[in-house]
Amino acid sequence: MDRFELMRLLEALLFGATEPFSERELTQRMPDDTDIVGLLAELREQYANRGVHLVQFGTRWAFRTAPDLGPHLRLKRVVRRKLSRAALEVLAIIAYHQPVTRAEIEEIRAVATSRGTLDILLEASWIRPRGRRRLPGRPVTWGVTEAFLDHFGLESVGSLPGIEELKAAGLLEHRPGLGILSALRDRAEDGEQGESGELYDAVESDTAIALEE
Amino acid sequence: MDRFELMRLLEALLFGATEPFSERELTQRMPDDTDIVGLLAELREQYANRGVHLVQFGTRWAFRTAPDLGPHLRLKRVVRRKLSRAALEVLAIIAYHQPVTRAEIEEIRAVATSRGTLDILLEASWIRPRGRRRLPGRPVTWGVTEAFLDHFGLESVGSLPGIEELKAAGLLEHRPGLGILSALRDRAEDGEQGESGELYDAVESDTAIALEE
Amino acid sequence: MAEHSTSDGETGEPFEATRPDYRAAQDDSLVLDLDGFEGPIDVLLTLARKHKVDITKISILALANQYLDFIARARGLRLEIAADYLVMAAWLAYLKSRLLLPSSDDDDEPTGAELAARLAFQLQRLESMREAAGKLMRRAQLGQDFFARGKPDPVAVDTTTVFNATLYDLLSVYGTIRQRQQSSVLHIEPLTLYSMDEALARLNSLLGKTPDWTVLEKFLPAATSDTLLMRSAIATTFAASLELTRQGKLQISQSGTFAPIYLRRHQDEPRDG
Repeated sequence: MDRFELMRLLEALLFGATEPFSERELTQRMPDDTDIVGLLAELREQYANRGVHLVQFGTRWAFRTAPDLGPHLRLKRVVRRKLSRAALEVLAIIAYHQPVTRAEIEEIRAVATSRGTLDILLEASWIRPRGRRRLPGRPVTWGVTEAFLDHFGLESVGSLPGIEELKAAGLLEHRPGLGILSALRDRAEDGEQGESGELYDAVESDTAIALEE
Repeated sequence: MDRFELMRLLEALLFGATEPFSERELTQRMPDDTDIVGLLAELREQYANRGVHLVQFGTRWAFRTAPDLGPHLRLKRVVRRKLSRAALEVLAIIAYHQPVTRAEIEEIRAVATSRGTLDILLEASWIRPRGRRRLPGRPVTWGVTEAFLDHFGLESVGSLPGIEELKAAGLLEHRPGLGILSALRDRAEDGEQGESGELYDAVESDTAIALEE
Repeated sequence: MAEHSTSDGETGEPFEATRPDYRAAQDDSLVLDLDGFEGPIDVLLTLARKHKVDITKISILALANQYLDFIARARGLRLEIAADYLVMAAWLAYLKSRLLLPSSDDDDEPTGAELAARLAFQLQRLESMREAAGKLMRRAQLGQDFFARGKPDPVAVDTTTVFNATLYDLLSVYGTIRQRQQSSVLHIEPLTLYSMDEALARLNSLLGKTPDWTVLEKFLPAATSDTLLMRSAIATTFAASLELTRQGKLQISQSGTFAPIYLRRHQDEPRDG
């Protein structure tokens, strides 16, 4: 099989399937000694201007419709439940600070993570446990999945929007937080368990204070 | 939209469609006055030598892999099967308690495990025999495979969240399903042990994940 | 043209609903309603954003003053304020004093400037994550703005079975098993009760030795510390005595409600042997 035929075969494999392929899976399905990496790069180049793109996320490859066509594409859209503001923040923290423990997420947000937040992200297949931190209790660390990268059209975690600037500004470093904040967090957690927070919310909801500068 | 953009849009539509589109359906989905017939002919021409062809069946159009590639094409046709509840339970127990014998799995589940359940997990390449326990009958012990870790996006079984972490993530619902007799007993014993404390302590004492690499 | 196909337009939320709903803080008539905030840091961040667009140039001292002023007014209005807001107020008052007073050299505590820098970092870091979340959700998303192959090619040689199980399924099932384990242990408990058969056998064997009225408690098995077992023994022994009375082997006597219950062998019954 010459290079052109190998390219056709690779194209058929990737184009025909709904599932993304890892390079390892492609190697198993293509003739031995195929230059998978070179062919993938060439194929991506060939589709760069077309209505369908060859995209990479993590270790996987798949054809996807070009993002700029989105507004014009009258295709069946998947209905998604809207993520809460808190869940979005937790997702962003996991993506940008990974691997990150629950305690570290709470330190950054300075509030307790309510039960069900990680649950929702896990259910969406966007986060996964990455390992354990060498700390007392060996807490699990969290990171994002390849499904997350695919969903947001990202090649890798390194291509998250603005991650380089944040790194340069030192905002992704782990620094000792304020003691005061962990005290606030613990308190918030107590409140959550006692369900008193809900009570206060109801009392306050009608009374707002105008803030002047 | 110029002709090139219309072509891209048509290409993306046909790629993303769940069913072949008729020319009439395409007309509805494309901007008014688009020369659908001309564009389809041109698109078919562009793909004529590629690994994927634009094919017409009667009045319907769809992308299909090139017929000549058939013999070489080991397309990933994915048959999705739902894993039964029982199989999922057995899998979870193997992941958390490996190496574990069938008798031990049954003890944890408190029901007999049918041979078919382990077969399904073997078929999925998610479990493998690990060795034999030094017990009468030398029963086989089971563990999870690399394919399991790959499928669930885990780096090791050690990164599976412990019971406390499952609880914190909202995955353990507090279920007050205790029978009337245990309630009677609690009263008879004058609540020497806190009811909920007892429940959680017992859960935690088994938390350790067997790790034997 | 960004129109949904009719099939999901009816049931689903509008596509735009996936965009984050961050509070717009530029509005001059900002109303501070504690209900909408996620704790004091959230309030501080909103104040900071209102104060200056560039959060890196924020004056921590001015921010502390604004926050303290807000808390003071809220208390003036006798609003219920959650404890963590007050803790933050106390801490900011402390920070203010450290910023205003000259620090002594032999002090081990961090200086006011250091504390202020830490708070500024905390605010910037959280703000950066909120912006990141917004940027993420404004990206084109799979199934919304770009699409996978709609249907796999019917020409298929290599069929692989993929089981639909996610990590979420696995973890939630494991959690359920562990809970069920707890209740299955409890299900064994009824076995420790004193059975009706045991009570009948015991009562029958003791009956020959008791021609005179004897209080029911004397027929009970030896006392154990298991109070539930003892209670079941009382109940079954009483039930067994009714059964033997019905059979004509036993007589029962009780002088009044809650009075002791006495048993004796039926007087007309001939002695064995």
